[in-house]
Amino acid sequence: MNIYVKLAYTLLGLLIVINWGMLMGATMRKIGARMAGRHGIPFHQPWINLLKNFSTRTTITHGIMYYLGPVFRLSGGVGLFLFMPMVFTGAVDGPWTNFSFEGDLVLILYFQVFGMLGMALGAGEGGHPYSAMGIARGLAQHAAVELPLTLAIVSIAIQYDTLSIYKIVEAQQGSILNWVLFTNPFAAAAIILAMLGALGHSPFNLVKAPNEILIGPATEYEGTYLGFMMTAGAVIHVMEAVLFMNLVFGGANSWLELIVKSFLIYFWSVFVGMVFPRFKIEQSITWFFKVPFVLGVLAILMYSF
Amino acid sequence: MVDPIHIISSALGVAFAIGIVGKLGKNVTIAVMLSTLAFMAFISLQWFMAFFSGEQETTQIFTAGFKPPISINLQMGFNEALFTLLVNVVGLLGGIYLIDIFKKQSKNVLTVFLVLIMGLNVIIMTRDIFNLFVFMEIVSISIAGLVFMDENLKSSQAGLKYLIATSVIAGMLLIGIIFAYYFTGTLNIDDLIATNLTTIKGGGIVVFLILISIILELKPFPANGWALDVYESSTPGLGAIISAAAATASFFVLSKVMDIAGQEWYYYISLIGAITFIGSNLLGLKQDNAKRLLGYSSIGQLGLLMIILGFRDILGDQTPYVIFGILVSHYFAKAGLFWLSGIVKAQKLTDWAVIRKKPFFLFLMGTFLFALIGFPPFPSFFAKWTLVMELVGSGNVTWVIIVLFGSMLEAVYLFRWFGYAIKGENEHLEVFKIDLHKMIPVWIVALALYAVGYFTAQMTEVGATINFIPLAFVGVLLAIDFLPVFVKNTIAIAGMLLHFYFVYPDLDDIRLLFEVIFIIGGALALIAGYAYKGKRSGFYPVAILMYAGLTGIIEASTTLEFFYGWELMTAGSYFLIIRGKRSMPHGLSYILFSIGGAYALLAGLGMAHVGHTTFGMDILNNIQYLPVWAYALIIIGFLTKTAALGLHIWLPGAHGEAESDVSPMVSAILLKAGVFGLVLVLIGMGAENNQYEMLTYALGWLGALTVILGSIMALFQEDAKRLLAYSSISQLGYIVLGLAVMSHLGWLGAFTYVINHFLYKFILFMTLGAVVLRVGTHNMYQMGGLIKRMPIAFIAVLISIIALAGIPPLSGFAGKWLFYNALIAKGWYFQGVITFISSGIAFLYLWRLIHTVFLGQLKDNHRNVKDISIWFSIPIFVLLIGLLTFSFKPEWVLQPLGNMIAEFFPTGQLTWNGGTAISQYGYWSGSVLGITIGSIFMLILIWLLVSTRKAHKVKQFDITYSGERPERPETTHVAYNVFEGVYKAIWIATIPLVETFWTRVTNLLHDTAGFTRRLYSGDGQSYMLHIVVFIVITYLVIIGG
Amino acid sequence: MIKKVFIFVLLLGVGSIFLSLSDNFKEQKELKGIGRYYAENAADELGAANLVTAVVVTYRGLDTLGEVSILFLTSAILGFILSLKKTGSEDDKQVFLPASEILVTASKVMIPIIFIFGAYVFINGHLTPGGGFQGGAIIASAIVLSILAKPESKISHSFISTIESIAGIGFIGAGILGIVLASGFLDNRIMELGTFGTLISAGAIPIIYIFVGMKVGAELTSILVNLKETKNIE
Amino acid sequence: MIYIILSVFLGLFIMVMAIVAVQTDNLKVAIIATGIVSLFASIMFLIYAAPDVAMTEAAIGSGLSTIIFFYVLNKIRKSND
Amino acid sequence: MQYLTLQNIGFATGFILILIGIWGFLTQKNIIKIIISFALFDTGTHLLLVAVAYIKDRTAPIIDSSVNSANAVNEIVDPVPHALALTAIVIGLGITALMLTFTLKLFKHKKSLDITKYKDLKW
Repeated sequence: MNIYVKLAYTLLGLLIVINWGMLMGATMRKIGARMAGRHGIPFHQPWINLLKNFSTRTTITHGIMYYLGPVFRLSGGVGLFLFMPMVFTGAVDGPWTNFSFEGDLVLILYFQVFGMLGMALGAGEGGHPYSAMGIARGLAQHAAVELPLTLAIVSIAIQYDTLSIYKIVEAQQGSILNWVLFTNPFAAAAIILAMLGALGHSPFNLVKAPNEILIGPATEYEGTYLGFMMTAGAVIHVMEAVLFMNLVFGGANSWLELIVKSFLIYFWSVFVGMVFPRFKIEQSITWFFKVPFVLGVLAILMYSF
Repeated sequence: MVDPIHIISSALGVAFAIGIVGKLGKNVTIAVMLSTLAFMAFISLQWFMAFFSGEQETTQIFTAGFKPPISINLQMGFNEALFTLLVNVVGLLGGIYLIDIFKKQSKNVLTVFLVLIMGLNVIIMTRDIFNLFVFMEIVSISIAGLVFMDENLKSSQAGLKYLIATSVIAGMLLIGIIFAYYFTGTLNIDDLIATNLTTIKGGGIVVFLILISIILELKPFPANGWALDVYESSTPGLGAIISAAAATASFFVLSKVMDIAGQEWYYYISLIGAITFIGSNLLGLKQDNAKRLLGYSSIGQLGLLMIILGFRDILGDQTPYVIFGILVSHYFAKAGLFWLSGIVKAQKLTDWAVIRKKPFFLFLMGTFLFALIGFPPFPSFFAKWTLVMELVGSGNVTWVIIVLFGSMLEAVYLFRWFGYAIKGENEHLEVFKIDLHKMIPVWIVALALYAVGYFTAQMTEVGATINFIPLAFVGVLLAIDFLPVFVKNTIAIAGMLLHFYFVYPDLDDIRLLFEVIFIIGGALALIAGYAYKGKRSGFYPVAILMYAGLTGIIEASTTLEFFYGWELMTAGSYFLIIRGKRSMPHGLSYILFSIGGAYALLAGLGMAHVGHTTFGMDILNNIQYLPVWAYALIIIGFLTKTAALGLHIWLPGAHGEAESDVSPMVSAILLKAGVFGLVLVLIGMGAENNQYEMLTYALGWLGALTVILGSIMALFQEDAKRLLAYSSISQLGYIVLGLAVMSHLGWLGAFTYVINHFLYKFILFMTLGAVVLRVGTHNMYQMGGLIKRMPIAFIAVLISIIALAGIPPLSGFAGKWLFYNALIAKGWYFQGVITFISSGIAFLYLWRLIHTVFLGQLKDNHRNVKDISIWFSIPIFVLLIGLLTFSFKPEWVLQPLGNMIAEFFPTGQLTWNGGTAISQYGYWSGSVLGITIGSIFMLILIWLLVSTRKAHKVKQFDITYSGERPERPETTHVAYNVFEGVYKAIWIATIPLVETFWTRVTNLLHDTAGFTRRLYSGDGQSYMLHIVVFIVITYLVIIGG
Repeated sequence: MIKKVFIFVLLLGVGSIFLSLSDNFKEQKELKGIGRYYAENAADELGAANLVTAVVVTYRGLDTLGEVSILFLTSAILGFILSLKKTGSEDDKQVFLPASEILVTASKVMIPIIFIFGAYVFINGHLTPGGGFQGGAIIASAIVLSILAKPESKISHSFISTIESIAGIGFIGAGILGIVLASGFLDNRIMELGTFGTLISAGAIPIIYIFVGMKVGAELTSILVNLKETKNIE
Repeated sequence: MIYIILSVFLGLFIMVMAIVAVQTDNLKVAIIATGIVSLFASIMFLIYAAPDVAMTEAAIGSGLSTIIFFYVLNKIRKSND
Repeated sequence: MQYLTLQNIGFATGFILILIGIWGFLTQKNIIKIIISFALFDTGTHLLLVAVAYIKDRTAPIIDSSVNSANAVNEIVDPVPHALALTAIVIGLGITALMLTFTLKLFKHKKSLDITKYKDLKW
């Protein structure tokens, strides 16, 4: 495929993902509010926020890293999108596969960190003492989530003898019974549990801790910086859902399927968050060392012999 | 030539004449005595040279003109010439050393001294056993008398105990001699050997009595309290004579007389030697008195010599060489150390810190200690090497273990002592004064050690190939140590580059890679040295010593050369490490682990040599004798350098506390030596060989566990350099794991890691080191906000941590990617998961590092701190460029690496499509990644910069802050203990099991030593009891009850 | 007590070593080895009637040299150990009780006789029992007597050591002459062997024994004098 | 035969004296007993046809040694008073 | 009775004297007594030497009127051990004298002859 055509497809895809991400975020907050008996925000609130932020006139800066933080974050989000095959069309070089090297799992997993690094360092430059605390928690939880996640992913990689997301999705085509959810239930279970942590809703939302510590990266930034951060947040949320969708739920054959599946995946974490209270950081870490970990180990054992 | 009998006649004649000559005055008398000693030494030397040239044959000197056994005869052969030379030289030097005491004391002391040396000569030369008895009595009496040169409560006791004990021993010997004559009718040793006494009924007992007495003269453990007391209490000049001359002579007597016994005794001699060697070195652990420590060490060395003597049938032609090497090192080193102790006048080990007030004393002391332990280029190194080779070759692995274990114990206390000298508190100690006549002998023996070491190496075929030029360069740097840093640094760098220029054409790819890391990397690291002012005394010789070792292992064509380089490197790096302010205990554990590892390596190389006639490095490819064990030992040896889990406890302290520009050397460069060794040995094991699968499997798990635990430990460090040190442990774990995979991809990953770790750990340690130099603390919570003051350092750290964490697009990712591909292909899934988790953890500690040091609030006292020194920045930026190149054009490095590895692992190579690497599981391209991410990054950055071009710069304190009441100073820094929550979750992984294990081992040894040494109650009577018990027990064991 | 029992058991062990030393304690009937050789040849070779002397002075002359050296060492060591703190204590003279009249008178007569007897013993060493050591010891006992008789008398250290030196050098010199004139160190055949059984016979043996006697006498005297002159311990 | 009986007696006496020398608490007695042991040993030497040794043992072993012992004992005694 | 020869009596006396000597220096605390034990030990070895030399019904190794010089081999006892004994006796004297001197020196420091009091050097 011509590189320019590909670039056009990619930009279009990015646009879809950003908007879907914002909409999904608003929807989830609405759902959350309704379940708590509140009215909640309007669906278009994210767009308003974005516009407001990009048009702020007064901006501040703390230093180099203050600039680099959002840049890292957004690059991380966009990069994740670029390296992820979005919609399965049956061709390796299909329109929605972006620049993904067939979606190399190692690349995706490591690149996730790129954005986090930016957020962490950017907030650090602000010099607010509590930003360090929030970041430490976030990174620690991320590391803990990766334990069951990696186990499961390795199991899937063994199962299909590949590290390519494209090939994994390809192998799940045909019937719903070909989904990893059914062919490798332990791995799927481990991933589904790990998802809760990765998406960062209650009980794993101490990182953001909206009710307790009203600070963290989000309060350090305003204006264009915050706009970038929010955009990046939208992209990253969608991309994580898409990752799980590709790994476990058979991928998507169309944008619609992608939207539905990612919504459901995202909703799952919100749903759990409604039910369970927030964990302390050591609780959430040890939680991943228990059931999800065992499931992950079982998944590998199942396919390694 | 002068008849050897004149050694006796001149010595005794002068000794007798001193009664008259003494009237001419003290100085004349001393001059006469010293010239007599010189004359004696001259006679021995003359004979020695004659024998050495090979023209002279062994001659017999018949006293009274009758052939033996009618009258007493003396023998002068090569051995006798050598041993009398040793005795007479130390006698002469010792005499010079003792001049001040001689002047103070009565002239009788001179005669006693002269007679002592004469007696030692006779017991070496005589071939008559009763004559031997008489002159052994002369020796004991004169030693006991000379103890009183420095008369005090302690020396009087020691002298009496010594005399009593030697009399008991002599009595036993006399009984043996009486009955030897009774049974055979001769007193001549050669005749006694010929009659084969052990076949006569009762003759066995005669042999027993004679031998046990002579063995007792060698102070076997534990019947040796009497000798230790003399070592401790007598004047050091005498200690030197006893340890160097008397012990040497007694040892020769044993070797001469043991032929009477025949071969069944050899084993027991070795056994007694082993007990002595282990026992006295064990007790040495608890010593805090320097001279007594030397005593224990002397006795231990004699034990080692006895072991060797017992194996002389097995060692065959090599026996003289081995004995010579060990004996001569012991001889020079012990004499030197005793003399030093007399100059320094420090009783307690800790008081030796005073030696630092005269720095060249450290050189002397180091020379002696390293010679004792068996480091190159000293003779003991070559002797120990040959010994182990031969012992393993004959299947006596147990004995190798005994020898190495005992040597290890000895190294422990000697290095602890050395540590006190280098690092101990010396403010309160008074500086000692140096007498010229005391210094001359010390310098002579120190230089002689080097010279003899060189000749020892030349004596063997394999040793003659060793390249001593790098070592000579160390000597040059030592000689110009008084010059300013700038000059020395330039010379050092130039020397290294020149060396590289000459060496590199001959190297194959793997060696070239490591040589570049070692030498070019080393030269880069040295550039930072320009930042130092003044002389930086002692830095350059030791740094170059380490590099000499490193290049030595690269250029090694034989296993001996390899081991030689390995030991040089260990010594050099030890000295480098202990230069740090608080690095003394860590330096000790470093050197101990290194020596332990080196011994494992030595044993392994010995096993590798079995069945081969040469020592070429290719014997590693085909080990025939217990190959699994041999490889395991060699690997363990290398793992101590790569700080694998269980052998890592030295690293954090050693790297963390080293000087700023030393840390990169010992971390980024030195650790690769272990990797290089592993590469060699794994190549030797072969890719296809199934019998080593267990070994590589275990190695793989070890690597994986090292990775995770290293990371976890790094997480909880408050000290920036320790954090990096633990990170190094973890990174080296990756390399070990990658190599253990034994596939093309695994090795490619491992090599990528080798390069990467070199690049980013060099940058990180260098930068952090430079920062530490500026801010004056290692503790991260005492830093913060330094990005404002040190943007250059920040950029360097940022880029290298991105690489270290394996975040695309930087080069760390290349390693990770290759790694997981290799692991999944191998089927090592859990190891893969573990390493993956640990890279998550790595990200945690790296974030903490950069955040705590550079971000957050700037500390008040750092408000005016400058950015890192330009001299530190140069190497940092050179390597940053390298890092970025490697990141964006990985194919430039990975393709040649792949071709190199294909030689050993032809299957499973990466396929390259332009810059895209394709494996079985996926593909990836460094440049595409770089361009993609880079362009997005730049795009967004530009957008942001444009849109916030008018951004208002916020001042430091313009923030909201809801405070928390601090309890301790460090808690005011929010990043202090920032991973508390994580700790609560995974504290279980941070239990220092390994450290506890090694502590337990150490405590066990110390407790055993503490308990055992109660034997030496100080009661002269119990010493006699020990002797009698020793005799009876040995009797029961050997002859049987 | 337990310790003594232990030591007793230990002694049994040592005893058993001794017991197994002789094969079955048969009497020996014949001379063997070098003993036999000496009995056959020593008289002819060395011309000494007393074979023990022949062995001591010539065949095993090096032992004798060592032996002399041991006494020499002893006296030298005693000399320097006991003189270590003698300096400065010269002021407080030792007080001696006067010896009894009988002893004093008898010693005047006896001492020369003992001296002559000692000299006789070592000069005739090659003919009759005795020799340098015995003679020396006898001379030393004369000194003991004189010390007992006159406790306050001082015997010149310098004199003793000169005698000792001269005798020692003489001994060594005779030994070296053996290399030059005869076939080895301490060979007595540097002089004519003379008529067997007469005083002037056996080559240099009498000469050597004179040196030995003088030397041993001087050494033993020096030991005794040194011990005597040590200050009492206060 | 007479020599045998004599030497048995001498031997027994020597042993008794030796035990006395070792076990007595009186140093003077011990020294004298040692001297007697030497003296009787020198008589035994005569029986064993060793006149040279006998002379030496008598002069040195039982003579001079004992004197030296007493000298030293004397020095020590005096300071004990 | 066949074992009751002069030589064996000499051996027995010598050995027992040596054992008594060893017993003495292992049990007695007084330094002088220890030295005495050594003297006994020494005397024991001298006895052994002389007994070794002895041959039944022979005379001293001096060739005088009573010994036929041609037949000396069959008439005299072994001269060698006698020579050794001479040496040993003199050496014994030297050592005894030295030990006593050392004792004197030691006594100056602590005014005690008990060897167990002198334990300043240990371990």
